[in-house]
Amino acid sequence: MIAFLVRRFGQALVVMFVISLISFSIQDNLGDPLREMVGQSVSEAERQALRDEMGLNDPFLVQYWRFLKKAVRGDLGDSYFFKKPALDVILEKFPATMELVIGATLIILFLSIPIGVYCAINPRSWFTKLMMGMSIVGISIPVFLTAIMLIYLFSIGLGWLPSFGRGETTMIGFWETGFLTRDGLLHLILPSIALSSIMLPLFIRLIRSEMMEVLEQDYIRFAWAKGLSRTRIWFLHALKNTLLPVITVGGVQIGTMIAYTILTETVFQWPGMGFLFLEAVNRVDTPLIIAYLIVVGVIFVITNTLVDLIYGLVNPTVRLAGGQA
Amino acid sequence: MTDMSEPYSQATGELLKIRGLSKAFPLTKGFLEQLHFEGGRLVRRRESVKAINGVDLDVKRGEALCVVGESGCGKSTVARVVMGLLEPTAGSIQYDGERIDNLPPERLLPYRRKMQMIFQNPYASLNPRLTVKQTLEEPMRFHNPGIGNGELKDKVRDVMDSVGVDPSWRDRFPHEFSGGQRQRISIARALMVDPEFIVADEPISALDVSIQAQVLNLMMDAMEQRALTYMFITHDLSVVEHFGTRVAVMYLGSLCELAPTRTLFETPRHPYTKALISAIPKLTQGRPGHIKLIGEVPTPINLPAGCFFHNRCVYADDRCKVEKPVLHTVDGGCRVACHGVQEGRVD
Amino acid sequence: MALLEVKGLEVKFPMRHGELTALRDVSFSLDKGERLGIVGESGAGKSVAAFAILNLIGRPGYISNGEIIFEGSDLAKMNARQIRSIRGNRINMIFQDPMMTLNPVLTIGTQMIECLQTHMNLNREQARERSIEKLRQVQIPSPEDRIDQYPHELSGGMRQRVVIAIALLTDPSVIIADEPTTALDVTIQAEIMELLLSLCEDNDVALMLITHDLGVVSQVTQRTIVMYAGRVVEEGPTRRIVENARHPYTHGLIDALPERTAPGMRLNQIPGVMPSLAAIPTGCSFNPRCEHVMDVCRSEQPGYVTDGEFRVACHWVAGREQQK
Amino acid sequence: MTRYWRLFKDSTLLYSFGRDKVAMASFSVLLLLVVLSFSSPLIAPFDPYDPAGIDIMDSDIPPSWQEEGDPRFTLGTDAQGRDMLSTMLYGTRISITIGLFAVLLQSVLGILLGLAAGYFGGRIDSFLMRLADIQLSFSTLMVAIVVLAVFQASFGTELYNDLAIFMLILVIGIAEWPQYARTVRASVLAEKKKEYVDAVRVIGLGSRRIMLRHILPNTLSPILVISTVQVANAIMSEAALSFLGLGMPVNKPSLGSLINSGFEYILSGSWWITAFPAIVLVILVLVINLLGDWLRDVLNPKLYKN
Repeated sequence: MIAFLVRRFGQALVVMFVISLISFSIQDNLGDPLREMVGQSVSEAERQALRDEMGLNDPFLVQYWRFLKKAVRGDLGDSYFFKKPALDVILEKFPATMELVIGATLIILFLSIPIGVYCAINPRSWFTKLMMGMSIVGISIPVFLTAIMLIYLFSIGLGWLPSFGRGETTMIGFWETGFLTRDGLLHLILPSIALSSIMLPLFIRLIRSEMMEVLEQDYIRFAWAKGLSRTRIWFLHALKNTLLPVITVGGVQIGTMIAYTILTETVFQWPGMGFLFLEAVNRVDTPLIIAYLIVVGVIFVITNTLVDLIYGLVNPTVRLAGGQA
Repeated sequence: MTDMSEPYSQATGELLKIRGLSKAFPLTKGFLEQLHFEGGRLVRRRESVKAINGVDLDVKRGEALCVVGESGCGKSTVARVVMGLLEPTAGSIQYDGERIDNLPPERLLPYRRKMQMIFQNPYASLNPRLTVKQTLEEPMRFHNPGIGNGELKDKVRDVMDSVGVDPSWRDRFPHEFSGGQRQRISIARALMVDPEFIVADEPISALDVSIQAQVLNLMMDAMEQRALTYMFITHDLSVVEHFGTRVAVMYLGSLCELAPTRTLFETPRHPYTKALISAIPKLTQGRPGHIKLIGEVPTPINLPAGCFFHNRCVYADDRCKVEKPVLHTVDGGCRVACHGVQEGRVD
Repeated sequence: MALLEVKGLEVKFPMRHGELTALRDVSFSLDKGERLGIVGESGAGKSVAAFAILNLIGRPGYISNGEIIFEGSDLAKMNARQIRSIRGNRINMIFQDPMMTLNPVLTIGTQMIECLQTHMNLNREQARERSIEKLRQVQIPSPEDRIDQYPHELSGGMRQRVVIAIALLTDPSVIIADEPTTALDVTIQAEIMELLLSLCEDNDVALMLITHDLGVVSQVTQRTIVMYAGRVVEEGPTRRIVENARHPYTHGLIDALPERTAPGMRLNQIPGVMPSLAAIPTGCSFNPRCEHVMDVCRSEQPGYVTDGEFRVACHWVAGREQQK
Repeated sequence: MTRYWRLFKDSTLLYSFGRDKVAMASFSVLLLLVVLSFSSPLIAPFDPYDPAGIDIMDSDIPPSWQEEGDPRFTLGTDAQGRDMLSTMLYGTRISITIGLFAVLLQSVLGILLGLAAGYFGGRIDSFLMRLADIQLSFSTLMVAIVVLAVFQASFGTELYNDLAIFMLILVIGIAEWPQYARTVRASVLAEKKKEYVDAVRVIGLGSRRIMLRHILPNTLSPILVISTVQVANAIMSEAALSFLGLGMPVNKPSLGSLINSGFEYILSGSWWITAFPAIVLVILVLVINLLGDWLRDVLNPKLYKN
């Protein structure tokens, strides 16, 4: 356990260090903070004086250290556009993105496992062939296209579902949720489907191929020879072994999922972190870009740790302690 | 047909001399996995698999020395260290009076011609993308850069003939051959450079019974025609009785007993050797009358103190638990590492 | 009446270029408490025969012909539910590699208790008691603790003991053991084989031992079947087969053992290799390797010559019988 | 050479290709798309890069079979008055070019690093793989978005537009090296354990020769499979980046930037600006994926798994 925690902590430090370096160099290279503050009318001499005063002429390391010290306290500077602390602006949008991710994850979980298992058990059935065909088409359609198609079909064409925004939301403490209202849930449907559109076929295919491999193993043949029921063999003996690689891949896909939120949120104008980030990029709102990167980095570290813990729970041969395995 | 049970008439001294050979494989773990909590303190513990622990062994010119033992006893590691595929952790290897374990690759080349190896798995020991001809030509071209194409072709034909593979199949790929034929090709590759010493690592254990006899006979033919010396690694004692001139029995990386084949099978001395020999299934009606061993094989990561065999040995006493026995000569030309035998407790 | 009787069993595997016949006309029987050895080299079809009895042949193979009569009913004609009540209950199996046989993510206990709960009307507590009892019978030290461990915490020999314990859980009448000791070390092999033998004797279980090792067969079994290229070539009491094999293949196989030759001499070898199922020669499938081959061997598949409890499929043997 | 030809001719690859209608159809469609798009300067009715040939009055014309269609523009025109068919042909060429070169870059990086990690092991290996893990968990798209966003902001849009194609190749190429490296490393490790490698070491061959002559050829199957899939992925990534406005500029559009420019007009009914490039993009990616799938089934390499 101790080794696990230490290693995780070390990894988190490395990740955050890399992000802080990137962030800092963004801050260093992008835009001129002075311009944002004083405009064009100030003379060059005055600018230099201001620079000195603000420490912009200090050596790189000194500036970086100052940046780090502030970052640790949660102070990433004010957003140029919103004139508010950047971190606050990002965190305000965090619930929107989270709920989108939760919606997509639920779709993936509840569809990929049953479909994947079915396709592995019945490799020759028409449904399997249909699913395999659909899944390869699914992987080949970019997320943003799926999103556009969904809007065109269900919003413009049929007029069933709203095409942009979160709809009606409620505040629970700091968390702005769309889960509690009918309108909020309706708004969530299309973006969640779009976000899950590439991962779902990916996971169906992964679960199918892993499960088919597991079904060939000796211990499954032995389970058949023991006269166990099919459901027990498929859903306990085989599925538990199938899930191990699936969990690992799932961990790797979290990053991709977050990248896809940027695309989905852009198409649906979903007021989440990704949409905000892209706007910040277009406005060269450096503090906001940095805040986004840091929040995303923290999300990576936390989710990867969770994935490792779950993997350890499912797989008895992995001891988190790392010792006798 | 020759009778190989009289090896000493041809033997002219040691070809290979192994002294104090040890090999430990560090368990590749990150620094953090080496940390453990012990008695409330954080300690760093580096673990390694001790595959061989101080082996002294000679191979005499012209003999077939068999190294036997169960899986994990380090017999294959000995073979690999001898062939320079692994670097020993300690100890030395002399070939024909010359120390070879610390030579740089280019100085080792002359020995590469003299020492060759045959492998266990005929399905993995041939490069699937090379034809038989390419596989066989490679060692020859490498060691004789100036060799002419005609000469090379003749050589390939001769060697293929001698191992019983039709030379007209030289342009075929390994997947077109059966396991037994592949093992023949593997032997042919070793013979291409006209070696004098061959290490065979379980060459027949992946083969079917009727094919085993074919390959074994082929190896005996080659030995006779080419005056080869073999170091034959196997877990199969029934083959050893037939093939070897001398036998070295290994347990957990150490030698237990070293004796001429006939002596070993007639009067095994070490308790482990006795158990091993009694466990060979023979064509006898009736229940297997093997000697039972107690306990389980310890892991080579945490070796027991004293004699490595003491936790499974019925003769073990207090001395065996603390003092590691060394090989000593007993009558009949065999060497045994056992306190019990030395003290006369074990008959 | 035999406990298990296999009659004219034929197993086929559909392939890209037509069907392969893995088993042809395989017949044998097993009496209550009897120990039968099935010997052959890899590819002879002995494992297929074992799996076919419980209808466990991997896809796409299937039983194309024959009957498997067990306690009066034909296993080959049973539906899935019926055969499941036989599998792991009346007829149990032991697999070759104990490292692969146990599910790595389930405890030993789970894998034992599920058998009992499937086949016997036991509650969890009773099932656990019985499992511990069986683990004790296979001489696993401190079974109360071992039962909660995962397979990777046990050595290969221990795992095979667990597999044997699972096979004994439901007091079956037949155990089919497919190379049960091949993956183990020599000293462990002897121990496991002896354990299996004595447990079968004590519980009056019939044992079908599938192996390539004639030595093991001669020590453990009473009757032996020799298979070659998907067909039974010889059957008889083990003692007679070992001492006086009739079929040239069996004879060659026994003679090829190192113990049949004086130390240092060349071994007796059978030339050539066993044909693949896709290219079985016409006539007797052994004819290209046989030293007694005659014209008729190349054209006609030999029938069985029977002599009481002895059965051989060989033209040469048949010819000699007639001369007598 | 005849030997290898025979090996190829007898191989299961060719055999199963001749028997697999999907593979043959995919290959034909891919071939068609490649040939058409790369001969676009010859066959395209208009030159979309030539501002003189574009008339803003021609903008937003629907496909010719619709009522307001213009027979000059078979598939209609976009918001700037460019002929959709010509623009798409040029755009497909850009998409394929970026895909191929990005994968070329990936494979060179990935194979070198993967071989090094697999063959030498030890510290090099664990360092490279740790790096690969971290980079993979961030996902290509994320890395690419951040890097391109930073570059676009610091270069200024104009300079960036000129460099976009190189930046895309560079970023997608570098961001995806871990996929390759892990695949190559895994198969090198698997091959290295095989005894034929020991056999040539016993002969005395040097490690470079062993790697290049013995190990590398045996890792080609997984490399071939992953290369195919990666081309599809690279094209998708490029499209996504262009869609976000971080990729190819509007005056030199790829399929992704065409879709992006059409997205604004989809609500006003100009569906064709989005739909046609989208269809081409999906078909292009789909046939490559189908080919990759077929290759994976035939060659059946064990791809990297933890």
